[in-house]
Amino acid sequence: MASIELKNVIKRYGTGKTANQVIHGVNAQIKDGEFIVIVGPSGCGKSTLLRMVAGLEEISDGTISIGNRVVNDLEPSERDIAMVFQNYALYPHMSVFDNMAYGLKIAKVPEAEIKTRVDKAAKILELGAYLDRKPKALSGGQRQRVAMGRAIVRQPQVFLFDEPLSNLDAKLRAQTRLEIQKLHRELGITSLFVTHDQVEAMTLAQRMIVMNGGVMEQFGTPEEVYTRPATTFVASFIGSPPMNLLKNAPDAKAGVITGVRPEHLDITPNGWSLAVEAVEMLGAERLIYGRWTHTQGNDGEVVIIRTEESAAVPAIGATLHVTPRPAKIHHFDANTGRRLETV
Amino acid sequence: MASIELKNVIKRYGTGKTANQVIHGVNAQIKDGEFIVIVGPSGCGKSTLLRMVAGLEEISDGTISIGNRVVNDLEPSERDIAMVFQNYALYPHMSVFDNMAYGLKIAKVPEAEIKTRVDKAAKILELGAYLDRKPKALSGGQRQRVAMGRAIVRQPQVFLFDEPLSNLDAKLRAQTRLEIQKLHRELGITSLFVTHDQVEAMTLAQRMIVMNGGVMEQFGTPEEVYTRPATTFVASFIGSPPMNLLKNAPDAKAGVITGVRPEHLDITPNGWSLAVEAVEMLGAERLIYGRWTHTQGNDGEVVIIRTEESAAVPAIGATLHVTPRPAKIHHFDANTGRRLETV
Amino acid sequence: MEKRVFFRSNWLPWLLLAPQLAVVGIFFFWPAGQALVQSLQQQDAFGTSVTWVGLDNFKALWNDATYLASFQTTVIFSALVTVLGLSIALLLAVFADRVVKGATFYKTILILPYAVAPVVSGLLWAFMFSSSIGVVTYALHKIGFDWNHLLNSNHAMALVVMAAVWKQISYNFLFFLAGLNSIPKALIEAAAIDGARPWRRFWTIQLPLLAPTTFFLLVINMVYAFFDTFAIIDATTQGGPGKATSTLVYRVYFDGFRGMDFGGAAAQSVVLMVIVIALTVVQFRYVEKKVQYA
Amino acid sequence: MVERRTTLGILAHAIMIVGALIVAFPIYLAFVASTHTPQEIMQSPMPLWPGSNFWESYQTALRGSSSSLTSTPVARMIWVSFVITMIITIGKISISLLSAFAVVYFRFPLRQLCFWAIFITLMLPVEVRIGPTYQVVADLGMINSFAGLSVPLIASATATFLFRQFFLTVPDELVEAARVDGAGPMRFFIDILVPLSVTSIAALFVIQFIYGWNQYLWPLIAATSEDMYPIVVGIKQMIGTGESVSEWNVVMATAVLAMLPPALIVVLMQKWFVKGLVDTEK
Amino acid sequence: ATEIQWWHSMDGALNDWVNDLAKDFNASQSEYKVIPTYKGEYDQSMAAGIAAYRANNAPDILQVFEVGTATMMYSKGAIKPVAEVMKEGGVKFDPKSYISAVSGYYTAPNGQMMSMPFNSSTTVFYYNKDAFKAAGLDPEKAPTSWPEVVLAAAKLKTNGSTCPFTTSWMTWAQVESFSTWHNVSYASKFNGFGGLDARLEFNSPLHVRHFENLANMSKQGLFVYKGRAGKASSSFISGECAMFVGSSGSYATIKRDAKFQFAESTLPYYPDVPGAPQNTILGGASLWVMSGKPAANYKGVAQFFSYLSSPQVQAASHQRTGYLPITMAAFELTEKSGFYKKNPGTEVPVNQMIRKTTDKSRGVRLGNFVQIRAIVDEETEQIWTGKKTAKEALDSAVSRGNELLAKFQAANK
Ligand SMILES: Nc1ncnc2c1ncn2[C@@H]1O[C@H](COP(=O)(O)OP(=O)(O)OP(=O)(O)O)[C@@H](O)[C@H]1O
Ligand SMILES: Nc1ncnc2c1ncn2[C@@H]1O[C@H](COP(=O)(O)OP(=O)(O)OP(=O)(O)O)[C@@H](O)[C@H]1O
Ligand SMILES: O=P(O)(O)OC[C@H](O)CO
Ligand SMILES: [Mg+2]
Ligand SMILES: [Mg+2]
Repeated sequence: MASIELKNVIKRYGTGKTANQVIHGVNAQIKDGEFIVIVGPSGCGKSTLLRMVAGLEEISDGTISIGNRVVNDLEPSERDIAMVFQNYALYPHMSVFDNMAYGLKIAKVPEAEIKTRVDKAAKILELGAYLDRKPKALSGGQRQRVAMGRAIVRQPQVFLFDEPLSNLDAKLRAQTRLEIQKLHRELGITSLFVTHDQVEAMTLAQRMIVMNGGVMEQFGTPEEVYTRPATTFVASFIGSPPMNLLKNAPDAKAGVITGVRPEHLDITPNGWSLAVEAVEMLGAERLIYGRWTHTQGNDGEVVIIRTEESAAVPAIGATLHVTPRPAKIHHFDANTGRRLETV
Repeated sequence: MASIELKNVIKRYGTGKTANQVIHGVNAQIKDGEFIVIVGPSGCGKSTLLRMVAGLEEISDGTISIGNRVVNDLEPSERDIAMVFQNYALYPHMSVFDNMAYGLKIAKVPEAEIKTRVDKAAKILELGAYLDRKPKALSGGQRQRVAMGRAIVRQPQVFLFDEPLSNLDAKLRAQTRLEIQKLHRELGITSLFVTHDQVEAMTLAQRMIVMNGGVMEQFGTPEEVYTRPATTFVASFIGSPPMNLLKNAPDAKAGVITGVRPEHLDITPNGWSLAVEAVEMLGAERLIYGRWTHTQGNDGEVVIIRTEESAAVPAIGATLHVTPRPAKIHHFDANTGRRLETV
Repeated sequence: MEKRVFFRSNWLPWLLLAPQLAVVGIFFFWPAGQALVQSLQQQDAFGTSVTWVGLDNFKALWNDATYLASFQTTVIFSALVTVLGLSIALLLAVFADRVVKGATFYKTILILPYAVAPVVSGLLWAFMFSSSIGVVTYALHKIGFDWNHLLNSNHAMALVVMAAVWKQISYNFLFFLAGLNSIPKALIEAAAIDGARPWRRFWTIQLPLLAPTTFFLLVINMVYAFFDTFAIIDATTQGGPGKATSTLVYRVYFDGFRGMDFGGAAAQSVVLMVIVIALTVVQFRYVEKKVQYA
Repeated sequence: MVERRTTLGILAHAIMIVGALIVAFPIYLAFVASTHTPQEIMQSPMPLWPGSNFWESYQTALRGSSSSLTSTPVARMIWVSFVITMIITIGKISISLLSAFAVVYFRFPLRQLCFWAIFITLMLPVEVRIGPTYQVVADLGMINSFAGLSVPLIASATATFLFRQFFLTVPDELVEAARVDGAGPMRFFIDILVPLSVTSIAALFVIQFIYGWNQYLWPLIAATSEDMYPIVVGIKQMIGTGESVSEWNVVMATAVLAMLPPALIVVLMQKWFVKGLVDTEK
Repeated sequence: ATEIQWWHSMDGALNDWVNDLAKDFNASQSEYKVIPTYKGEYDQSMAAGIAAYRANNAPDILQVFEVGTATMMYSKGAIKPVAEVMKEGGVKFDPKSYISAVSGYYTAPNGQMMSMPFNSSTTVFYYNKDAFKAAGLDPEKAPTSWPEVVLAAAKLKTNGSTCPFTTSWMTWAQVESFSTWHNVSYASKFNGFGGLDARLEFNSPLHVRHFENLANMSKQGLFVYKGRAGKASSSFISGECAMFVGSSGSYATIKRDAKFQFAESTLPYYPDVPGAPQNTILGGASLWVMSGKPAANYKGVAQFFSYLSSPQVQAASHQRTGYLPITMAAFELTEKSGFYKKNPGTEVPVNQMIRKTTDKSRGVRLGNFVQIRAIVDEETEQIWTGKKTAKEALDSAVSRGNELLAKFQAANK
């Protein structure tokens, strides 16, 4: 187990004129044993960052240290890490046992020791019955666990996960999430977990890094990120349906964006006045889509309101009044998108 | 526009001994202009049913009528239907215009008329700027719209959709959902829409057919299906997280399953007693997973409770007391799985 | 693997198949049947006197030590061509897979021999190794090696093998390269994280994963060595010295078209067809299976 | 790229260079020989750099030399090769497209048998059934004609198989969409399937072009007059017994000319070729 | 004009000769057009012709080497005897005008002339005068016996020659011609002239001795094997090989292409063998007329043959190619013109052939002879590679060959 430190990490693809910078100076201190999730939209550089830590991608600038050792120039195998890939990257021609044992064999761990370690991992992951099978003969969830097993047996200082759950169906994903949490509790190994799914990020992370366009937008606990998003990007990326980010709220100041989550808008006899555009029934709750009545024409701003299933259903076209809960209003600078603590 | 009638529709694959019946006598009356969603898990026969309506699959038994005309033996092109496929099935070598025009050309519609119709559809779907592009050069959402356009230009009596949104990302899916609703409002064409996604089904359907294993489990409005599920299958399939279906609730009768949705369990000073297993933070709400304290050992029954984000977070391992809201308790026959109106 | 939907028509598929079936029937099955009939006959060169001899032709083949030797020659030749062709191509493909700069240039050169006709290939190699004017012969002589494929059967075998391998490398190379490309990069990365060095990765990951490609090429190369090398042998050694490079196919042509022993040649054809059909079945099975994986 | 070590990179380049040199050498030598006078080639060793006899050699070859065995000019041979090759290539591709379409998209009795019947021809090379085939072609009066030289070679298991494989990967929905659009089988074939198969067609064009161009044994016996010799046979005839080859330069010029068209096809269509083959075969 | 297809095996300078003959004939009249086509080596063109016959596509005229004579002669109805063609064509034809050694070879037991003598050759000895000079040998004096050949070869080798001696047509020159030259039997039944039940006998002690001798030379680098059929001649022409036994018909190409002084001389022999030298064997080829053609074609063929047998054409051909003058008239015409004087050595083949022949030296006529030759080639190649001794190879060749003879006998009863 070890801490990880990223110091002004930069990644460029290509050189000279054609160089394309995709990571713009990321700084982060990850504590020993922490479970960190990196989340962000597709193409924002999550995998690139993770792969730089793994040693699969060269670091263009800055330094990465694992356990106080700068690893910039070390081969992946020398960094004492293990990685779980999105499509698992299991060796299709090897049995489950051999898949897990491969790294140990190369490291010349004695046969007996290999067997002990693999068996132990297999037990933790309930793979004991499948050790002789080829990956082809396993279900998606089982494959995923083999990939985890392969990482575990190496007893590395750091676990790296690159969207390890995205090939699983919803049910299995939820279940595996719980397993990963349990595993981390038991082994306590520093982990970096990449995902583009905010639910996964929220449920798994001790702290999470929200990335956008190669920039780290926020680094904090899920609680912090949800309740005090640092930028409009974070505000709209985390939470579903997303936070309403309003320029034209009746009481808005110029240059300031008002943010309110749909569940923090209460239907009140008066307040912001909206024309109902659509209503969606989602079982336990309803989403109401409304447009300002006070702005001329169509300004493109839709306000989403989340209500209980039991609440009354407004008619389409009807006018609705809503009031944001005061403590739950956020303000952002319209130009930079950064959170404003005081308005 | 036309009504659709399914009378005891049966589908068998293969013949004789190897015959495999996948649709077991479906009966349904669909009114002219209705928007019907067929929902169910993978392999339940949704597509098969739809394809029988389309004429792409032979009907083994029973009859299908469109607008009072039995279509069992008609070619797809003679049934006056249009279909949108899951992966759109755009002709990759044809431009967007040609994709939409192909069916009209074969039907020998005059050039000028073709142009008018395609242009009109393109305008509705905001595809005007892309008419000369090949499908390859379009985004997923645009492709989806071309597929819709191809269906629209034919001015059919019935629209058939086979999971047309499942290749889109979450945001686009939500948006397209709204567009389809709008389109249906405007054109009013009878539509059959297949999906395995309950959110889609709930939000789009005027009435929905819930299928399981080739059997129609329920046919009703989303409201009905959600509030009065006809079977345990429907109860667990519609709603996320699913309804708790409990055999071991403290006050349960033998042979009766008690159903309560997670949002209808309130934390109260006393009531059902549970040991907290895990807590997941989902932004606006929390899920608490608990196990009975009154049953011996592990009976595998987990109770999920949904609380507001603002509610207190219980510690793992702590004991929690919950009470179901009386009006929201459902009962099912443990053997047949069917809803019991009186217990 | 089958299509789910299909068109219904009783006559259209036959119409569509007609041209192909006509060609196949007239130019493949009819002659093949003829060969079968002729293998039971003894004819004079001109076909004017024909006698039925039962299985005599086959018995004669069985008793002909040189025919059995041709079997051996064919096996050795095919094995050499296949093994060398595959391993050299694999070596080149593995390294071509590594280079980034100039890859297209190398590839272009390496696939050129594919375009060269076997006869021309034979001609070029015979020219290089010609006893009087061959540059390679000259160079070998300079380093004290006396090349003489007219007399030395090993040299002759080496010559036809070289010419045959040279021509086939391109094809193998292309497929190996494609095979290597289709191995997910993540597997290589996973192995690298597991601590495997390039050499080890090649043997434990890449090579085993190339097995389907290799097997496919193995069959293709064997067929090539069996049949398509006729022109190469004809242009270089004409089966000599002795019968040292006379493969089964060369024998069919030689005994039939040069020796005018039509019955014997037909019997040889039949033997070849049997071998060939066995190979087909193996390949068909394999290819079908592979497709189902995909 | 996992390893960043330069040694491996250098080794890779070194091996590629050595490989390319060895592979290219025979072709290079043929070219060099074609640029020298016969006397220069007869010297031992012959020069390894191009000489100055280029024009003479190629002119003699193209016009046909009085002293070579075939007085037919190479230009005529190239024409014959070209015609035969085109008939074979286009013929093979067309009839294979049709039969693969029939086999994949229709269900009819004996379907598997038909497919097998075609497939097995892959394994009955001309060499094996040469005598009877010759007889059949002669009985049909096709000896020494373009048709006789090409049609017997037109059946193609490879192409049928490749197209079948490709058709199997064409999404079913496309057929269904076409059926909903009202297209019948032939309409679907022409409007949708053939345009979609361009990559496979291109790959097969390369393969079959080379197959046709390089035919040797069949034309050797089926062409009985010199003006029907394709270039590949012409070359062999030029060398004759080897008893009197004195014009190696002309022979090699002819060899270079014989290699040129297929080489051009392979190099120019390289990308398509690999794509078409690999996407479907693998 | 009626086209007359003529398939042949004449390459090098001989190809020019054949083309010229056709051109001249075609120019001499307008009714017929003879189209010569080179169809590969002798065995190849013969095979091609037979295959074509089987496919009803035979040429009108097929040049077949002497070895194929029996096969052609015994074929039932595939060929039209030349005597018949000439008679039907109304052309004067006198078999007796041909040198008997030649006409006898192509005459059936019933006395009918079966094919048209065309290019008859025999084996001769060529050597490179320049190389002899350089090696200190007398360029005007050719070695006449095998021991002398060995000595000369040794000298040439010491002087740096990589190929002092070679031979083309191993079977024709070193087995068949060797037999008649030493008047030993090649096969029983007068080398097959006596009937189909003849069997091979060329594994006699003398034959074995000769091949042991060649094997020793080969081991010492004095004899270098250059391949089957006529392949060796290019090694002589290129100057690589200094002494060479080959066909007199190679003269034309050697003369055209060799860049050195050379001479033609009689075949070496073993002086201790009684009766040697006898006469060399006839080689080359004759023209066969294939059956089943329209009458007009046969008329044209007759015309063409008549053109070919005019003494002027024959003499010119003889002088141009090195093939034998096949009629006495042509021989006399050439002699009178002083050609032999002007071109010393050119009379050698004639002299070798017009000696009186014996039963053992008249020639060889065997069925499946082409294949027998292939066997002899294969077997003797084993000697040079050291895989077999001379005796083993010849024994094996005889026994394999006899099987073919038995087969032929069975098929042609
Ligand atoms: N080898 C490369 N060469 C050039 N650019 C690259 C390369 N690999 C990735 N990129 C670019 O770097 C950016 C970040 O890519 P990365 O794979 O890290 O995104 P990601 O956040 O993991 O996305 P996803 O969620 O889709 O996996 C992208 O814009 C991508 O196009
Ligand atoms: N051609 C066929 N032959 C035999 N069985 C088939 C065939 N097509 C479908 N089935 C079977 O019919 C059943 C219903 O298939 P169908 O495609 O209708 O399911 P679905 O509900 O659309 O599932 P999904 O959500 O995965 O698309 C499945 O069990 C399937 O295996
Ligand atoms: O080269 P030629 O024409 O003299 O013929 C040589 C022998 O007779 C062939 O058998
Ligand atoms: Mg990624
Ligand atoms: Mg479906």
